[in-house]
Amino acid sequence: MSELEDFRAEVRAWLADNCPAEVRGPMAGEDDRIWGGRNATFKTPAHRLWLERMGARGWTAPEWPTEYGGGGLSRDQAKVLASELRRIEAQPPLFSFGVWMLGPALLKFGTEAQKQTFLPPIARGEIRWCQGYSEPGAGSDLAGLQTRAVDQGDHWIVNGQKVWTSYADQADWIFCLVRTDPEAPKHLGISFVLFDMATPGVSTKPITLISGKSPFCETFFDDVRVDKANLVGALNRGWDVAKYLLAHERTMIGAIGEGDVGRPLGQIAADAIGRDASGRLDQPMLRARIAEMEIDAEAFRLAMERTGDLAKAGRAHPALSSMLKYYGSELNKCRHELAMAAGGADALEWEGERSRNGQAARDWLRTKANSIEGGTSEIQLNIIAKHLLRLPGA
Amino acid sequence: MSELEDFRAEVRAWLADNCPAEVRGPMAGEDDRIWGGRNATFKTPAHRLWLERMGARGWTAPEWPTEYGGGGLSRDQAKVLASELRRIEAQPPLFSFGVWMLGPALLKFGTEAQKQTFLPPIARGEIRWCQGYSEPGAGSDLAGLQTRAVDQGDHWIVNGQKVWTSYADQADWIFCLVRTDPEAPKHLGISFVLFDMATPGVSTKPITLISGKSPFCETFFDDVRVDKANLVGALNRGWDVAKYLLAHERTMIGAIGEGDVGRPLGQIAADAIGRDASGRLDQPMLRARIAEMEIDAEAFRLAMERTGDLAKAGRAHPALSSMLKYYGSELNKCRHELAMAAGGADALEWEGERSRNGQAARDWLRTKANSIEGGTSEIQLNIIAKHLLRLPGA
Amino acid sequence: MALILTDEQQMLAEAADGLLGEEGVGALRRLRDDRDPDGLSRDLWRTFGEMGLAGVMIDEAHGGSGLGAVEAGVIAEALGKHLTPSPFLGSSVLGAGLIVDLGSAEQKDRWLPGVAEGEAILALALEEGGRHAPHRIAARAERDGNGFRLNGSKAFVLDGHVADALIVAARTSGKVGDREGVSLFLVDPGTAGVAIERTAMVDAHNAARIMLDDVRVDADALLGELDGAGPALDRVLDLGRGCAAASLVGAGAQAFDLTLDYLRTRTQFGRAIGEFQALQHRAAHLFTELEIARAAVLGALQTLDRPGVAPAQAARAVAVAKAKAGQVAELAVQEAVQMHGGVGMTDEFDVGLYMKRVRVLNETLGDVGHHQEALATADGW
Amino acid sequence: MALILTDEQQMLAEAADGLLGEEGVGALRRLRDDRDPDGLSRDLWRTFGEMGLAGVMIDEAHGGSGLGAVEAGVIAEALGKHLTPSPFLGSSVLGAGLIVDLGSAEQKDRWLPGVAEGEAILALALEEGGRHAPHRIAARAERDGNGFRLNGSKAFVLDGHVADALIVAARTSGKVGDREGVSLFLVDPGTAGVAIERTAMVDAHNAARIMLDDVRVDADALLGELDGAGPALDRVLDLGRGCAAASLVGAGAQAFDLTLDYLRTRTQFGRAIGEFQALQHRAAHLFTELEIARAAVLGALQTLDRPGVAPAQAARAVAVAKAKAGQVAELAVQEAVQMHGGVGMTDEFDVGLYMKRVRVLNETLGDVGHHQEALATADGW
Repeated sequence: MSELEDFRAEVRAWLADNCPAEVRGPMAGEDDRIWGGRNATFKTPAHRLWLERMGARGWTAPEWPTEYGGGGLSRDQAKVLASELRRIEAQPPLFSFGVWMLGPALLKFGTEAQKQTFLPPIARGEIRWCQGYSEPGAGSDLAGLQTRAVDQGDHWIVNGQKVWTSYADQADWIFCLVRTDPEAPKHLGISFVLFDMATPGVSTKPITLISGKSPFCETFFDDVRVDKANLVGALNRGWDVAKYLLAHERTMIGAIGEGDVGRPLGQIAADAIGRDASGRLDQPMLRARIAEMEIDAEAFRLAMERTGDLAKAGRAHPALSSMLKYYGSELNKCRHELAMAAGGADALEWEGERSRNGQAARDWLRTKANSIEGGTSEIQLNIIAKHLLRLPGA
Repeated sequence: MSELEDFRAEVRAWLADNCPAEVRGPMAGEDDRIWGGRNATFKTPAHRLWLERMGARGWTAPEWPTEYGGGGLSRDQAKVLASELRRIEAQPPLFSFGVWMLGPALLKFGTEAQKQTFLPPIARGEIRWCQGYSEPGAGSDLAGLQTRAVDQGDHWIVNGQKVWTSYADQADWIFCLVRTDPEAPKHLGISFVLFDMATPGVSTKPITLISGKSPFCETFFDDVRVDKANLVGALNRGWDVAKYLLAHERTMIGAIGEGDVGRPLGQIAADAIGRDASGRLDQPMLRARIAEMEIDAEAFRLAMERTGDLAKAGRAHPALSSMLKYYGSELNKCRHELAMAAGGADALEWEGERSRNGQAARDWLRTKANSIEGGTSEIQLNIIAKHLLRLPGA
Repeated sequence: MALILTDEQQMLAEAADGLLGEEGVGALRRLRDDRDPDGLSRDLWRTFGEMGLAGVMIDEAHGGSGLGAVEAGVIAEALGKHLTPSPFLGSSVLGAGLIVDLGSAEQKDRWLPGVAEGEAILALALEEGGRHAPHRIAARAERDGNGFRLNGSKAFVLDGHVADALIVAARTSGKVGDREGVSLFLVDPGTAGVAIERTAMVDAHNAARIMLDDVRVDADALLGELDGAGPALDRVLDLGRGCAAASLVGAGAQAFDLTLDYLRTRTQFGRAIGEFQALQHRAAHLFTELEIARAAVLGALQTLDRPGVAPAQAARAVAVAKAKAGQVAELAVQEAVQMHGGVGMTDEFDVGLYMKRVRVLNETLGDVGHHQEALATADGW
Repeated sequence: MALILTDEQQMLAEAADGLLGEEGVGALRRLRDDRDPDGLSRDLWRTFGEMGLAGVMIDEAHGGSGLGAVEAGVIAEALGKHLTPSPFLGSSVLGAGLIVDLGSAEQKDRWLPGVAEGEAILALALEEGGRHAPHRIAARAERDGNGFRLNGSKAFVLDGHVADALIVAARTSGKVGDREGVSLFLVDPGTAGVAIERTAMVDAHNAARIMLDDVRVDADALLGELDGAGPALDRVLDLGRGCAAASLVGAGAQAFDLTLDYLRTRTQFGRAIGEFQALQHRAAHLFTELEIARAAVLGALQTLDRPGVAPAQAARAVAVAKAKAGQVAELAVQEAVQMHGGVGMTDEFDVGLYMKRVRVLNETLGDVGHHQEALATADGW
């Protein structure tokens, strides 16, 4: 315990010196987020500084090895770092699909050269990544993948279309599933490749969602050249890489179920709506629904932690990520339904300053994608039934 | 309107004269129920009188034609009768599977002789019926029916076993599905027959349920002789009769969702648990759950009425009975869960006078069968998906 | 009375459906994407007038159809089904309802024929906070010579930005939260001191926030008795809730129908997704809930139409209907988006529009929790 | 600390499971069907003593194992899994917990070794009404010479009919509902004025109703400080709630496992019913809920074991665990009976027994609503 406590003291002291005031406290909006990348924008110079300092220590990817730009921390140390960051309400130094999704896959499937090349810039937030999985007509069912890579010796020529590519219009590179063997059945014949979004032939078009403008894009590949050195894992076995990465994506999406660092919804609602004589939120029926959700949310936070601990102990079935993804995304939808009910008519506004352009309503609508993106809730339940429950015919 | 109002006045006057005080008010227990039959028992002489008087008017089967012992009322008149009975909290004059289930099937499929023979004694409560559908290994899936009827010219010899036969040990006659063509596939080859439970070779054995002693029996047929005159509907087409009758059974089971005539659960709970300063049931979370259930219950009562009205107008799809059965039985389970929560530790007692031998707990457990008997909730949902929604592959 | 529509009511339903179905959801999209200054179609509103829909509950002497709550609900259901923005609820139901109930002969002559023709638009300025609380009125009207002087602020005034007259609920005695002491005033929106801000809502329908700053009205602006608006307000609010519940059923059922179509046609893993039993059971459950909600709504509307019905009984029936319809419609749109998958999240598909509309209808005149509370309170627990 | 069992805890779990699993649910059936006068097995209880389970939280100096809340929870989970009636919760957790916390040297020497050996049984007489309300204590103890005189009535006293000593919570000052002013007394059940009625419960476990009619006890019967039982009661009740939550997870998970077996083997319409996707999705949902509940329970038990943890923080974690475990176990047994169909309704199958046990565990030390309320209140809304 005492080594960990020493580490905690060290972290606390370092954060006191290095975490700028501007990046502490709840995030006010999208532009607080630090995404990094070639064309990075920062809300304030302090935001840039925060990324640089954390990146330099590798604490943007705390558990990655130091040789690849990570922090080299143990799981227990990483928990200490996270709790110290929470304590001072520090905002994340980096939002990154590279850290959350591609990195773990490269650590497992990448060549040494790929790790050396790609991981350190990810940890420093220098290259921003997007993901090319879904296609029109192949949402949950990736077996129907159509994007074709034709072998040209040392490279492929890629043609096709992706959809639901988050931030494709702002990303520097893409990790992408392409069909390298059109004859092979279903999931065979698919490969996992990386390429620069600046390659000629790549174009993107944002998708308008029910919540308004969105980070999602349609992405088009028109004779795009992809170097074979950027194949991750074995040829035609991209599905193995994709599955591994999807499990990380699931856990990441599930984590939204934990909610923001901020105050419990019950308190927010009570402040907005008022309290009765005994201090209770003055809408008994709404209060009961919120209480149920808050219990679920707290239990879910513990389940997230427990699953991580099980994984570290080598005792977690990979399909547990489906469980977290399913529960976390449904929970987050429920939380926002209740937030809308608590907000009443005020939360219905869609434009103007008072509602910050309908922030509450747009956030609410956005959550509806949680149980669709990264594999629908139905797909997660199928996976649980098959791989964890081993039910017949699942 | 005014004819109906005249009828209402007449009913009210007649009930004032003819409904004994002993059969008014909520029923205290099983022995308040009047089941009739050859070996009928009555809690008090007034109970017998109530059956005789109502039976004589045909108001035990208000909408049946008078020539078959019914009341000959129109649907609107029947509603008036029901509302007047409710008004004085009159208990039902007869509990009868003959009235609820067999009668409607005979009216539709029976020969004139069968109607003349069987319907009047049913309406007068002289013959008590039970139902022989389910078999071990053929619960929801009646296609697997094994009870065999072998043709002997003017009669069949029946061998086999039924299960879940309610009150088989107290019934006078049975309406029963038997396989008359062992070669025919699935639902074909099954016939619908009637016979006396006193016929040699019939024996019964009660089933103990989680709620304790139960009216359900296993029923055994060992070379039982069944007269061919007692075939209802066409030979080998018993499934048509059974389906029609099942729809009535479903509606009947669904009707338990309407709850008893008594006070709303919210009031009962508030009286038991106490109220806060503003008069609210002093358990806010429980109160919220009860409120939701009471809304559902009231809406369901209206849906029952509406479905009946649609049927009368010839605009009800037969599968609507599945909808009512599904919703009503789930609702009744929910009501009893909440009643147990409201009862707290007191409701957990299983023996002794204070709890009337665990009445609350036994009632609660008994409701769990609601969504199983007469076709499980899952079967009802299948039927809705197939016949009402016409979903592919349903 | 049978809990089904009469032949006449069925014909009315088909007429409204036919009219609104011509353009369908396209009408809403056009108004939204063109950023229409009114946020609703005045042409359609005139057609409503011509067809007798705008004045459905206005007596024939004042140009209306003289029909009842069931008929109003039938129209509201069609509006919910096609998501058509219109002043029906605010003007024909709430506004006209109050004038029919409380208006002097002059007030009726002045406003009812215009509403019935689809020319005039009324708006009820009642709410003051974010949640429905009809008795929590802080806006005040004070005697000022022969008339009154109004001060206060109002929110969530349906179509208040295009109203020809505002019906303002203001306190003339008592304190905030009292059931008594509220009076209604017909206010010309052009009067000095009236400031109206249009608030575009998530569902591309509109409401307004209204500031009243020393607004001077004459004595004949008073609608009904001084201090005595309570009972009439309760009546008309129940009517409005019944209609909002009907709109919820219309919207929920249509979202469900779109979803059924999708389930039948969209394929995945080589099968129509409607073949998956898990989705079949959810669809069957939802169908059941919608039918139950439909019965509750029709039951409430018939109760409102029953001569001499006790207000408490009507209120109870309406609470059941609004709570149940709101809960079920919410489930319907959530299932609709989820079962549509990614495309359900796009603005291009209609299901998202239903989700938005249901959210707003749920907040209109009391949400699910509000009406659950109303039932429990009414039943004394 | 990792949110998983340590190797030692895992071994303890296996030992308890092995012991109870030998006879499994058969033990409960035998006690029930034989109408056993004790309603629990004294032999088993002695074996618990020999294996160090009965004194799991009693210090080694008094013959116990000196372990913590997590270990107690591990045992409680096994008891829930096998539905074994035992005085573990009432005696080893609640009773011994209070004596460990508050007892004098004499009191500890008198009772703890016996409990640890599985010879003595303690029972906490706290509740007075049908619902858990630990501060609503009307029973009174009044000074009487050198001792006290107790009057009042107690209900839902777990295994109170076989207790060797009752720990009675009685008011020595203040009024009903006050958090202060409660004292604890060790009362010999044979004392004049004590009347004990065994109440057999739906799950074939037992509790007692106890009447105290001028029951005279000496001064040394007082456990802890006069008027000051509150904090210790709160601590031990949270421990008991954590263990009850663990039993709920044990029972719920076992009902689920029985159901999975049934889904894999029972055929209908020519297929194993576990092939039906609608049931697969419900099973997968339930699995998820059970895992979430399991994490919440372990989290609460670890929190209780954390040195110096603030009582409010422990109470909050326990409220989450008991509410979540209760809700999930209830779902598990409902799904178990429904998926078993008709046979699930028969006494012959075990799933019904799980449904009954879960109902009782849910009422024990506060139901789902009680703990949802506790969370909301603790968080100030």
